[in-house]
Amino acid sequence: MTGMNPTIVFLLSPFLAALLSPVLVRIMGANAAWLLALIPAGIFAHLLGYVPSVAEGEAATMGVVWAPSLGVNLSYFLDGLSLTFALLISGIGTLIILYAGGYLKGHAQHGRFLAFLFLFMGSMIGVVTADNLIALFIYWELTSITSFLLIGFDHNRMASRRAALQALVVTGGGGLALLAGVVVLHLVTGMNELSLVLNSGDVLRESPFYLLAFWLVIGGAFTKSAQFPFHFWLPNAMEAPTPVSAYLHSATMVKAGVYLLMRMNPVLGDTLVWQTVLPVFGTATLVIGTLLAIRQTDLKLMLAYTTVASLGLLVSLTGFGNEKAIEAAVYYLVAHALFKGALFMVAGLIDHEAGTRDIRALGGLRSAMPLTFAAAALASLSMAGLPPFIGFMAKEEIYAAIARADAWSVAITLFTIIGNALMLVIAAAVAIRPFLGEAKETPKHAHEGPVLMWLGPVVLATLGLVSAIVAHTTNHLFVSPMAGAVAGAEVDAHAAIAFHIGLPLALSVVTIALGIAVFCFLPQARFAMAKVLHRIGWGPDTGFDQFISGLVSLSTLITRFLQNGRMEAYMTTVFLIFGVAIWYGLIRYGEFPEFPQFVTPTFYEAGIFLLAVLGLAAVIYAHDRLTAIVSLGIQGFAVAVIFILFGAPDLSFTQFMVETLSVVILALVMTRLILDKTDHRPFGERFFDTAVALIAGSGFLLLLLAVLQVPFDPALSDFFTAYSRVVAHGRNIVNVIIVDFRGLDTMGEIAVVMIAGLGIIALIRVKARRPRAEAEQ
Amino acid sequence: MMAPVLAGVLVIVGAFFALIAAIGLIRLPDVYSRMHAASKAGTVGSGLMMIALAIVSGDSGTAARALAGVIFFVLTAPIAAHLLARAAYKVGYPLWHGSVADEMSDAE
Amino acid sequence: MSAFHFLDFAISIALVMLTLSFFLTCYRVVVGPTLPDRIMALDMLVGVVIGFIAVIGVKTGYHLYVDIALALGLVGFLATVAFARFVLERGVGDHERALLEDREGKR
Amino acid sequence: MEVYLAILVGIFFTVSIYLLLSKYVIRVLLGVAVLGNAVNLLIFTAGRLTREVPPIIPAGLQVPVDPTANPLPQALILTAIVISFSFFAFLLVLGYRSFQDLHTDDTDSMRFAEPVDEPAPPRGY
Amino acid sequence: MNLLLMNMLLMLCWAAVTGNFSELNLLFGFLLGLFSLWLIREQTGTGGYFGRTLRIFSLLLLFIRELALSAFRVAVLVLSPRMETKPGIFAFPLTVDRDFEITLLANLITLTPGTLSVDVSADRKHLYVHAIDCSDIPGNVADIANGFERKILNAFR
Amino acid sequence: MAGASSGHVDPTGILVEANLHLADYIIVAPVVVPVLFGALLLMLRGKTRWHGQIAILAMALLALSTGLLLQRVSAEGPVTMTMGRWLPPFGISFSVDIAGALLAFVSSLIALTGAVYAASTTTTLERRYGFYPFFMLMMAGVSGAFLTGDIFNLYVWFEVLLISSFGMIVLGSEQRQLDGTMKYAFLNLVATTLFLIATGLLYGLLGTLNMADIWQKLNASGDPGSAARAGPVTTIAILYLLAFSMKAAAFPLNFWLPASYHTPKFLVSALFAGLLTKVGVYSLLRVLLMLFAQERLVLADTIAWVAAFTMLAGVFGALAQSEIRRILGYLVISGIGTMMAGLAVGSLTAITGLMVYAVHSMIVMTALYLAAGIMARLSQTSSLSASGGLYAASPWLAAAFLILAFSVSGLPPTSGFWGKFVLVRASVESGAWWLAFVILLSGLLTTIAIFRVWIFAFWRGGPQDTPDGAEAWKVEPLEKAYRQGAFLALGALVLLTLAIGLMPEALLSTSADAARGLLYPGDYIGSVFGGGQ
Amino acid sequence: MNTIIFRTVAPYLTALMVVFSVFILLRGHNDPGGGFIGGLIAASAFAIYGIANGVAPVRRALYFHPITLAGFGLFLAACAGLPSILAGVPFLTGLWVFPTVFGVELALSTPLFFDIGVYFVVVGSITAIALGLEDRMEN
Ligand code: NA
Ligand code: NA
Repeated sequence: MTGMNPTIVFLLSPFLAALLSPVLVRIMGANAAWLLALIPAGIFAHLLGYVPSVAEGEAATMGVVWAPSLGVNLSYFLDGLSLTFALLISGIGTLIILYAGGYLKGHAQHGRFLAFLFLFMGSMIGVVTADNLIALFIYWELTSITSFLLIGFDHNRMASRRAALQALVVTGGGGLALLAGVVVLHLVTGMNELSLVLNSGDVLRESPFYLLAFWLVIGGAFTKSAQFPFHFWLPNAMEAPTPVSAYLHSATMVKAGVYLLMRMNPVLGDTLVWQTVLPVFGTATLVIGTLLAIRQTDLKLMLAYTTVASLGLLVSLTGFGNEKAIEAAVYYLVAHALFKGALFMVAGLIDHEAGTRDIRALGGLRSAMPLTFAAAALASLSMAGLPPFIGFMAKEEIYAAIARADAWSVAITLFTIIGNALMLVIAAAVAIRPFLGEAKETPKHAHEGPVLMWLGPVVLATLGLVSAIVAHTTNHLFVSPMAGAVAGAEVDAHAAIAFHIGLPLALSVVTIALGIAVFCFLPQARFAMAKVLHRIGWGPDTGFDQFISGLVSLSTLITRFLQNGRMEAYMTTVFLIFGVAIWYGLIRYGEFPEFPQFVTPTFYEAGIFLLAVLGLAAVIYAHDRLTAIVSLGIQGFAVAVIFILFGAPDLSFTQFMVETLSVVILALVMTRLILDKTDHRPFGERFFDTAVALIAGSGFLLLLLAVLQVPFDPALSDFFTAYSRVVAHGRNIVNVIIVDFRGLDTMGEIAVVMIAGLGIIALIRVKARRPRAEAEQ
Repeated sequence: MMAPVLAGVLVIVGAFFALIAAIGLIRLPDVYSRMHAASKAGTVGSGLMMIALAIVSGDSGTAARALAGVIFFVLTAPIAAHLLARAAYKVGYPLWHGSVADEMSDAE
Repeated sequence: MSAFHFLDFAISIALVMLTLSFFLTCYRVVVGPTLPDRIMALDMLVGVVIGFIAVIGVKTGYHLYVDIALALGLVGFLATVAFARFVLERGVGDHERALLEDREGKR
Repeated sequence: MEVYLAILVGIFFTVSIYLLLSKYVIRVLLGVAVLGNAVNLLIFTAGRLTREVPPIIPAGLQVPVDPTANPLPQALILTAIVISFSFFAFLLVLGYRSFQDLHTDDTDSMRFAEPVDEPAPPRGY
Repeated sequence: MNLLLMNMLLMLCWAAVTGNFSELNLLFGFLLGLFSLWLIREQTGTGGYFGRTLRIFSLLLLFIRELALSAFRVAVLVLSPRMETKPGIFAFPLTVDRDFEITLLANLITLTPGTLSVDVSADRKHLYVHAIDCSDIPGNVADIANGFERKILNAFR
Repeated sequence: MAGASSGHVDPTGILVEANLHLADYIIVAPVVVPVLFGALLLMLRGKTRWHGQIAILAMALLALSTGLLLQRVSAEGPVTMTMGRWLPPFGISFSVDIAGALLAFVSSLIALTGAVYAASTTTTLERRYGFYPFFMLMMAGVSGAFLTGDIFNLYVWFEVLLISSFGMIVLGSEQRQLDGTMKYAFLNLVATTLFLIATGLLYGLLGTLNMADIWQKLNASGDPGSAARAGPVTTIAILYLLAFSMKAAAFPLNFWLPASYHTPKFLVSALFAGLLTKVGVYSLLRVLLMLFAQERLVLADTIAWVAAFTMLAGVFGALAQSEIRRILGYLVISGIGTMMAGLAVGSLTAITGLMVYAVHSMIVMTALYLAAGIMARLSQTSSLSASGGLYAASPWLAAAFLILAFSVSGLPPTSGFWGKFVLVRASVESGAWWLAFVILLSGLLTTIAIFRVWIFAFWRGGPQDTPDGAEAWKVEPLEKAYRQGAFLALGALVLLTLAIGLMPEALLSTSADAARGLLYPGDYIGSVFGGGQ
Repeated sequence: MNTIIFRTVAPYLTALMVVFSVFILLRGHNDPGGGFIGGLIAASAFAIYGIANGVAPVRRALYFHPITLAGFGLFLAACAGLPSILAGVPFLTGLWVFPTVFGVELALSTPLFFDIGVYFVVVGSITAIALGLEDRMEN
């Protein structure tokens, strides 16, 4: 811990911005965005200051104590990996805030939206910079929460609500796995700080908990990063306003999973399971994502599915198991953040200006929206993996990393080529269809958007070009440190924009050729995909609906069974449990009583016992309630007499009074109760009830007998007897106990009496005047 | 030496009357007739036993309370019988079929 | 036989008779047949219990039981009053009426 | 002696539970009343029995001469009796009010808080 | 005056009951009596007189005699192997007309052999009496009129 | 008059000789204050206008005294006052350790917010027929239960809070209330009666009622199986487990809660949800964990199963409901299951988590019911099908509900996260993987359940069948007094859960101390017997 | 219960029983009895009064609403524990004074007031219940 540090303030500042933004928007309207964007810009600028030192391999840690009893600190760790991520998040965040300022201009909940966005930004920065594993998890869940709010922003549309819930359930559920994972990591390593845990890879890999930790972390990462079969929530999340899609689903939230995998690579990686599971799922996600993408006609959805695909690619590379692949992953990650952010914003611009995102309805916008077109074109080229963009560099690196001679690599490579080719198709479709060709009639007459909106895509798209051109700097400042951090070893990235004749280039050419071919038959391909999907007829997305609905149905079934609304059933269950528990306890723990000694009682004692039993029998066999009530008196008097016989006059006194008063108020009440219907129990029920009563009753009897076998310790009563007169000035020891030795019991007791009286008056007097509306207070 | 003997006699006689009352309760034919047994023999029986207690106690306070109790029973027992008989009659619990007169129903 | 032996003997006899009375009274509570019968029997039971308490008081020498007997007399009266009132308000139950008519019919 | 009372306690419990398992509030209330007695006798017995000698110090003495009955269970039971009487009274009037509003003492017919036809949970989003 | 009497009576009761006739206890008993009379202040109004003590005592003697007889006769009746009963309800024409007197009479009747006051007619002219032996109604009426009712009139008029 | 009670007798071995200071009365004030005020308010039943303010004053005093008590206990360790000056174990001791003081303090805070809410929401009729005396005495019962060191006295406080809760739950006498109260009352009575039975038997076995004394008799003897442990100790422990589990509404003894918690006034549901079941949990801690330590070990597996089923039965129940309050009722149950998981594990960390979760649950469940009350007041319904549009209608309410929803789901940055996290960690550390899994699973299902409420009542534009994309909400405007009182109370609780979420250390360390006190009750025992020997 | 016989006797019975109840209350410390039993007897007395003569006279007779009396009782009982503060001893410690009035030594103590509080609570509550139920009947 280094204590409070300006960087910490910067890293936490988005939360402050979240509080400010509703106020500022109320005051300044859409222009507040300019002011608010200063915050992420400031973070970006501040973090840039770390770049040189981090590039030299000096990771920075800082933090303050948060919850020391759990070892939770608000600590941060800036190395190549986290710094690059943080820069992407804050940098793109700046542009997104500006973009959102334009996109939602005049919207009633503009301020709220920006607040959510800032909350998200703060959380996301937290995820990638947190040093403390628990803090990391907290930020992680915060991103789920805030994305829930952002996805459901158009809350009165069902699709938005569904998508939001879906995202929350999938990513939140994955988050719980991550929580467990974090706990396991702590359990194994005994450490909470990532910077320390990172050195414990060997301990972890050898521990019996490795597999558990692996799967738990995978559970968190795969759900967050929309890996097959959890991919479905991400396209649905496109219900969110476009700034959200651009931010969350390009640069940031969905990459949190990738970040986590990269972060854990030095700890969990380098094992067979890691190097199998990640590539398999990643590649599957890549292919499925792209196939599903070409099925779409909505710009955002197409982009969303390619995002899924790209994430698959990143996961695959992260798990591939060599430094080259990691380097490639880093390139691709940066490239993807830049082009996908730009393209999403373009899609939003088109939607904003033309009123539709359906590529079949769009065309010829290039003249109306030249800047947008330029940005779209630049970004698409990068996405397509064409030179001289960073996307191209990334693809080269990918092929260089994975194109090996073994069957495993060949398979991965093959699928990667297919994925990349399809990615190119989408890139083309997004950049070409809306802008080139004939101008089409759109719901709105398209114009170039406001500066707030085109600034982002233009800057990002341009950066995709610039970063490739200054590849040396990029490599030195970002790629190498980041790849080094992921690999857990020093990495020297030296990719450049120049062509290197070789296998990677050949594979690129194949990819491009394949892509162009598919693009030419895009409508047919789309139709074919649609047909296939229709044939399958089920997917995880439908599965989610079935899960929720099934969950509700199952719950209803269970609950209606358990809570059936019948008091009699509740009572029966309760006493059955009591009875069985006592018998079980006595037998299982060897506490069953011995056979007791019987001594002869006097005849009148026996007579009173018998009277009590007769009284009870009279109550039970009374054919109507009134007879039962009158008979109740017998056992009550018998008990009172028993108290007299065994030296308890006060008890007897009270028992007589209470028993009689009980009967009196019963009679008073029964006077107004006209209960003609008989209350007979059917035989079966009587049999069952008798059985339950016998089990429980005999249980109590046996337990009492068991207690009676232990010698009694009369210390308390001896004390009371000794000092009742001498100290407490009372000869009636029972009364002295009641008003002095244990006066507090009596105070509680009279409180009960008072409240019972009050409650009864309330019951009698207060009548609901009308069947009032269910919800009234 | 008189007190224990007197008390013993009172106790036996009192218990005997209580037993008589109980037997009457079983044997007499209707609720009204049974009430005779219950209200009188019962009162006498318990009253005598209370007096026995007063005698053996040898304490004026206890004796006074025992006697107060007897007076109280004498005061309340007929009222209880009256209330119950009246209620039973008013709502129509019939006299025994062997009853020879019912001037109360004639009056109404 | 000394006076005290006589007293002990008397008490035993009395307790026997009282115990018998308990059962007989109890029998009437159970068999009824009418509600006033049961109520009266319960009232009578109170009387017997008072006697019983008095005898126990004599037997044990704890004369303070007299107060219990006294209080029991008070509330016993209350119970009977409440039941009488109940009978008055509620009338003869259908079940009871049928029962009474059956008995009359058999005679 | 305790054995007999223990057996009696067992019978009291059995009877009270049998009554408590009824559908009808009045019977259940009788069960509550009997249950109270059952518990009181249980505590009484658990504190061990002494015949006849009440825990009262004779006038003029500082402590009782003979061993007396255990006073503490008596005090506890006294508290318990009062409490269970209060509950009994409250429950009785509750039953009475329910009868007034719901016209039955059959708990199976008093399905207002958890109605038989309670609406299914909403579906969709 | 009556009130004061009642109060003194209660005070004495108190002293007797507590077995303590000290001044302080008497004072406390007096206050207590005052309080309890205050509670029933609406119904109080009549009471007895010192002068009638003797006649009241005579009534008491009669009552005790009748009570013993009553109990005895019931015992005999109940224990006889064949219970010959001729029960019934007869109307006793009342001479007394004050609440207190009617009540006293009714209670005494209930406590006498084989008779039980069931009700007072609405016009307070008749007392309905259930008798175990109702074969001679005029005789029953005369017994009561010459016995308890006369004694009551003597004592309280 | 001072000290006259001892007469000529040498007080050694009879009376506590240590002198008391006025400040020591904070030990008993949490009971005496509400009792006095409850009685006073009952005497003032003609002056119903004053009730609201007097009750707020009373609850503020309560909160003050419990707060001071917590502070003192945290600083000095457990404190004891034995009523009537009788030497323990002969008198009734109030023995306060951190666990008791913490829960008493939190419940008094909840009661204070409840009093604020009540001041503007109770009707004259409700005041006249005892709402406030019920409330005050319920608090006396709750505080007494948390503070007492005598097991029979604990039973008495149980009954006090129970009968008061009867009064509160039935006040209004609607059909639903009557039916709900019927089940609530009978089943709870059975539970407390079982408690009494167990206590009677325990007395018969050990001859004492003082908890510290019981602990000594059960645990002090060195070798297990010695005479001290003879007799049916485990079976009695099972009885306590059953009684308190039923009180806490643990599966399968939870029937009473879903049958009744949705029937009274919202405020009443809120107070119940916050306070009553937690008394059951506390009693489990005090009796089963502290007194019957060895027996709890024996029963740990059973408790774990109970915990798991309770968590799941709770969330399944919540998912099966169509009414907000019934959902909340089941969430209370699920929370109880979570706490029982802590009890099952029983390690220091687990009990710490349990305490944190209990505090969280008290605050959040109360707040959720209060929020549900405002929701119902706005939209005139509690049915999920019939509500909607609240997000647009009342953004502040929405914000509050949202935070509470996160909290109840165990998501950061709220109090709910910390409790769950510590419990998960504790379960994992002690090898109870499956229990950790169930805790997490129930968290996920809770998220689904509560966010369904959010989606339907807040996000959806209006009631069911409102066209997609439309806003069709119709709300009743809130009166100013109501709005102020209700939002003040709700806001305070929401801020509390957020504050704990953001600054958890105070609660975490206090809870850890509380757990330590329960698991190693040496100081507690010392405070009881240290006074006069 | 509209019968002369009962109506005439009931008030006197009530007065007698109230006196008896106070007796039972005050001697409880030394013999069987005490606040609770005394309270029950007094409540029974009022119940008899109410059944015989109607609820209104009882209510007028008591002047205060019975439940208010119960509240007073609890208040008194709780207050009986508070003088201990002055003596520097724990809550509910029994404090005794033995003043001599008219030559008789009296035993006044906080437990006595406590027991009186119990008495009032019981009288108040049970009477309130009985009268409440009776009221229903009369309506
Ligand atoms: Na049944
Ligand atoms: Na609760």
